[in-house]
Amino acid sequence: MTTQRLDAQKLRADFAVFEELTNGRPVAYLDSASSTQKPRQVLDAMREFYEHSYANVHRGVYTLAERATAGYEGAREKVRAYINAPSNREVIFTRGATEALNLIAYSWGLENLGPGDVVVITELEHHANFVPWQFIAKKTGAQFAHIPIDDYGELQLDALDEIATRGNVKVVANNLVSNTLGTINPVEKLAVWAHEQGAIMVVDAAQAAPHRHIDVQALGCDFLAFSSHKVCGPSGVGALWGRRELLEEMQPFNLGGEMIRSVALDRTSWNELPYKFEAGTPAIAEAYGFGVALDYVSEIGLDAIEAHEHELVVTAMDRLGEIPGLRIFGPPAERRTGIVSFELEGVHPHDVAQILNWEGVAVRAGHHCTQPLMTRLGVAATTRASFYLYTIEEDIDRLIDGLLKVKETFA
Amino acid sequence: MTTQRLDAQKLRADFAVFEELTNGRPVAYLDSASSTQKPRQVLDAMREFYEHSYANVHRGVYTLAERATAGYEGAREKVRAYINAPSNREVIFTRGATEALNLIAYSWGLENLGPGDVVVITELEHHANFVPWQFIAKKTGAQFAHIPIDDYGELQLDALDEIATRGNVKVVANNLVSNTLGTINPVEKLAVWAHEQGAIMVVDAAQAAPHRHIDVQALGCDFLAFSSHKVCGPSGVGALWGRRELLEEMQPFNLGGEMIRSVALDRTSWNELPYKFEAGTPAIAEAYGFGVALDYVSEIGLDAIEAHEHELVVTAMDRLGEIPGLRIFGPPAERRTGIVSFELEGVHPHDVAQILNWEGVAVRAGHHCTQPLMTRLGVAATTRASFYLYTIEEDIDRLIDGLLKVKETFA
Amino acid sequence: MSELEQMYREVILDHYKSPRGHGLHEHPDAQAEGQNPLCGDEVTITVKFGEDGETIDSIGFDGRGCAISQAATSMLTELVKGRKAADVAALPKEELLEEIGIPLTPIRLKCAILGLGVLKVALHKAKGTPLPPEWQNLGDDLHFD
Amino acid sequence: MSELEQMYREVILDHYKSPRGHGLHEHPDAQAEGQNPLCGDEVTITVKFGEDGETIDSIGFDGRGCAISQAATSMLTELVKGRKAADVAALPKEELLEEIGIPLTPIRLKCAILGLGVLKVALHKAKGTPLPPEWQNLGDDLHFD
Ligand SMILES: Cc1ncc(COP(=O)(O)O)c(C=O)c1O
Ligand SMILES: Cc1ncc(COP(=O)(O)O)c(C=O)c1O
Repeated sequence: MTTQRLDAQKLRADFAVFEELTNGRPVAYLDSASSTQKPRQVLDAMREFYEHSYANVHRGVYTLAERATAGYEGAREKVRAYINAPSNREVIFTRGATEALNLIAYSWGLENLGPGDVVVITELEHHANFVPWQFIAKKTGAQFAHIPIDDYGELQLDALDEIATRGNVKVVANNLVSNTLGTINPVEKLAVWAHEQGAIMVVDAAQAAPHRHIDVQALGCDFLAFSSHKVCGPSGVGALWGRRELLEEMQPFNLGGEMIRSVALDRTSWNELPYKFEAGTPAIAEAYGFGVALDYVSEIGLDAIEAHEHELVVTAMDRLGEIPGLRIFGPPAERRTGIVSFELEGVHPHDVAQILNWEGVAVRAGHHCTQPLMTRLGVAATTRASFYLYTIEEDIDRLIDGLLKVKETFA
Repeated sequence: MTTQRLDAQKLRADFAVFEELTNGRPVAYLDSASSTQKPRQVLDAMREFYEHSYANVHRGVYTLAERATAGYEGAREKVRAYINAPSNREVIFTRGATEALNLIAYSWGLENLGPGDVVVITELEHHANFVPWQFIAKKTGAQFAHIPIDDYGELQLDALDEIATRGNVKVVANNLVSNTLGTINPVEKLAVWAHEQGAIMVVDAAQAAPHRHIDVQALGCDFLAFSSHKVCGPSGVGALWGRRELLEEMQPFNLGGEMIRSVALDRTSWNELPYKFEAGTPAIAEAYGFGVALDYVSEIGLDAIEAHEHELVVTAMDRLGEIPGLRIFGPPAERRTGIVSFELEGVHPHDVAQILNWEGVAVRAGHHCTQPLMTRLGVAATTRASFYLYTIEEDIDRLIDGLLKVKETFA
Repeated sequence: MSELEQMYREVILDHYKSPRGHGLHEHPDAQAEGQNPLCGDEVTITVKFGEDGETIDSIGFDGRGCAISQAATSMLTELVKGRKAADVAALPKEELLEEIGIPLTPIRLKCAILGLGVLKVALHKAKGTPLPPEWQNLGDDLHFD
Repeated sequence: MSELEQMYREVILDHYKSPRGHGLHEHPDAQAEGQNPLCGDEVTITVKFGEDGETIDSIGFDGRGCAISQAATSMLTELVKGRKAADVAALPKEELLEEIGIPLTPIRLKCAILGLGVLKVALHKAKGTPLPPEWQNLGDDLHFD
């Protein structure tokens, strides 16, 4: 593990978006937690693939189909390696983290949950790891319980004992990193507890996988989901990893071509893993591009990315903390990734973001698809700045200057 | 409606794949029914979008997010116009036709079907419009009935009366064009019959929309699905159109971000159409590229495309018919699109395709995700050649020459 | 300070900081509430009609959210007072947007017209005035149980 | 005719047209069937062991499908006759592929090793020999009811 430093200024040359100047300056793109920009390496590779290796996968015996299949299956192997999964048969391509989590909720949940069972999520889940479980719990009669957070946005694990008394805990679902607060959650501990209860552990790594080493075996989880578009890859694709024994037992989710072994008017049998869960023509070139994106960030190095973002978040928190009337949510910098959510007294986050945009600073304002967390924090929305490998200190300077303008405007 | 002719030779300049020569010749790509090649116009536009208009959609108030949202929603309007839907709120982006059909089967089917109800599909459905209904029928206790075909692969509508006696017909699902035989099915008639029964009419237009004018209002259907990758667009995206009243009443399918109005620990309410059905980050740039692809084929003209493919299929059927031991499946050229499935006596389709590939001819061999149809035809697989706007007569010459080689090899 | 910022300050912030028509009626003739799921803006509107039972005599609102949504609702109350329910039901959103004056992107547009939508729903519920589809889901609860 | 076509003709077509070991035993000691969902190739294999109950004394197959799948199964019967069940269970697919001799793409590879997979399943069921995961689903019916 080499912890070479990362040269963000140099890496920015890979991203065409920074070539566009408004009033002489590129965008200060501080919304990478929502989605990341794409490097040339990924776009070039996808173009090349579309031009010289494109056909439908799996089905053809001709050269283009072979190339397409090799590209698509090669990407599966890259995802496997990226998260250290035992086998690439356990890697399923989905549209993104959301679909991956729905797949688990439907395919595993509908069959295995019932009255007397308990589904446990947390107060800081993204809606993608909250609503599907809430829905399936209602549908099956299972209870829906949540782990509360403390004032730093950290999970209160002492609530677990009480939760265990409510019934048979069957599912524990948690994000490894909170997209609103950046909190790094104790997923390993939860996995141990989940397994003690006889439950499965579902990890939403949408916000973690782009920024930190992921090892599904070390995490000890049963399922893990993440999206390509948050890790420099194209939109429209993501991955689900699941433990083979569980995937084997599960019903498929989407049905159609490719996931079928044989179909007759009266009976149908499923294809083997992972195809059983990949109905229809997949996002072929996008999966390929996802693989190239994983190569791109791996080559830069996840340790270097983590260190770079940590530096930025320390700076950002220090400087934001100096602005009167500004309140930062969540834990100290040591226990979070490169995400800072805050409120500016008396100014709605949408107004903050609008005025920042006039200064070329792109931040996100809203509930960040974490409404239960907003309720807990007692706000309707926050303003969020989030960093990635191409973020530079100047972006933070511009954020701070912009916020001072906002204050001035609303004074 | 201008029926200008189409100059395939000229259009081929838009497709980089034909620049690659093997033994001095480009690929004779005869597998467009499986997936189509992509023109520069689409790839250029997507690249530009990824480089200068990319961010997550809907959520941001900054410039890049506005551009991304405008591009994404603009594509929705293009899809609406392409199929003449009444409103773009009725257009839902999915991964493709398969996911669109699953969405209907799950969201509409799970709530509205039960014992005593009948789901009607046809013997020539693609698995994508067969297996989801078979699955949901089993889950809900509904009957699963099929409309048989005659020896030309055309639907035997006189079976409808008997089917109506089996229970309450609630769903009729049919492809407008068969992907294996090219048969153009009488969807308008089926829609009338379906509505007489109080059933919904679901149209799988995956194989029709790239090749013929589609007008959902003229078809009189309730749902219609198709995929981008079969109409010169990127993989990973497709569209579902549904009648507003039905979509409004339906439960969502995938759950998560963006499809939510509000989420609390105890209750959740859905966003308005179409967002209610688009959970999570969608295939943003791919939806945009899909729209550009629809522009591309619309500019060439669907009438011109249809006429071009018709000429090709007439030629192909004439010439294939001269090869001894070759049997063509399906209807005469007048009642089909640019698709020809056949068998060559004594040679398995995989061997046909493999030897053709050595000659640079790309055809598909297999069951084409229509196993019930294969059973009806009494074969395990067929060889299929399919055409699109870039197909030239020379491709057919090479197919014929290749087949003669196959015969020679297996003689 | 850019021209936009200037306008923002003068037009929007004035209404935002001193909203007209703020506060709800205790016994309203018409009432509705709605929210913008994108940003959590919320608006409740109450109306009292005049003796003809048609003319908006008094209109009040309560809400929370961004300056645009709250200022636009404040402007709206000035715009519709004294008008007939049927006229307000047919009021094009462009009329309100003209009042607001600053260019709005599609996303912020939703904030700006939230109050108008809520008012149309209130009138629809009380008077049966037509409600174009784009407003029909405002304030509905589309539950899954 | 290219070199590939030449080889195809000589090696594959010879076995395809005159398969060795064709036909099933009526009372086999081991039996299994499998199919390749991609192309519909099907193979059934039956085995009779010698007196030691371990050595493959006789092996027969029936199937339909492409030349590669059927020819490869024919070659397989020649390859394994007289070998012990445990050895065949451990037989690397490369050994069979070498027999076949022509380069195969991943997709056609599945055709080529279908028979080998079916044989491994048959031995696993009869003798409990180890079955690597990649073969485990062959012939299973993963139904939804
Ligand atoms: C923590 C977390 N989970 C899930 C998601 C959903 O990911 P996607 O929208 O790519 O499906 C996101 C991103 O929005 C996220 O930040
Ligand atoms: C008639 C028909 N229906 C459905 C599909 C499924 O489309 P997709 O694989 O793009 O989801 C196809 C294409 O394979 C098709 O030809």
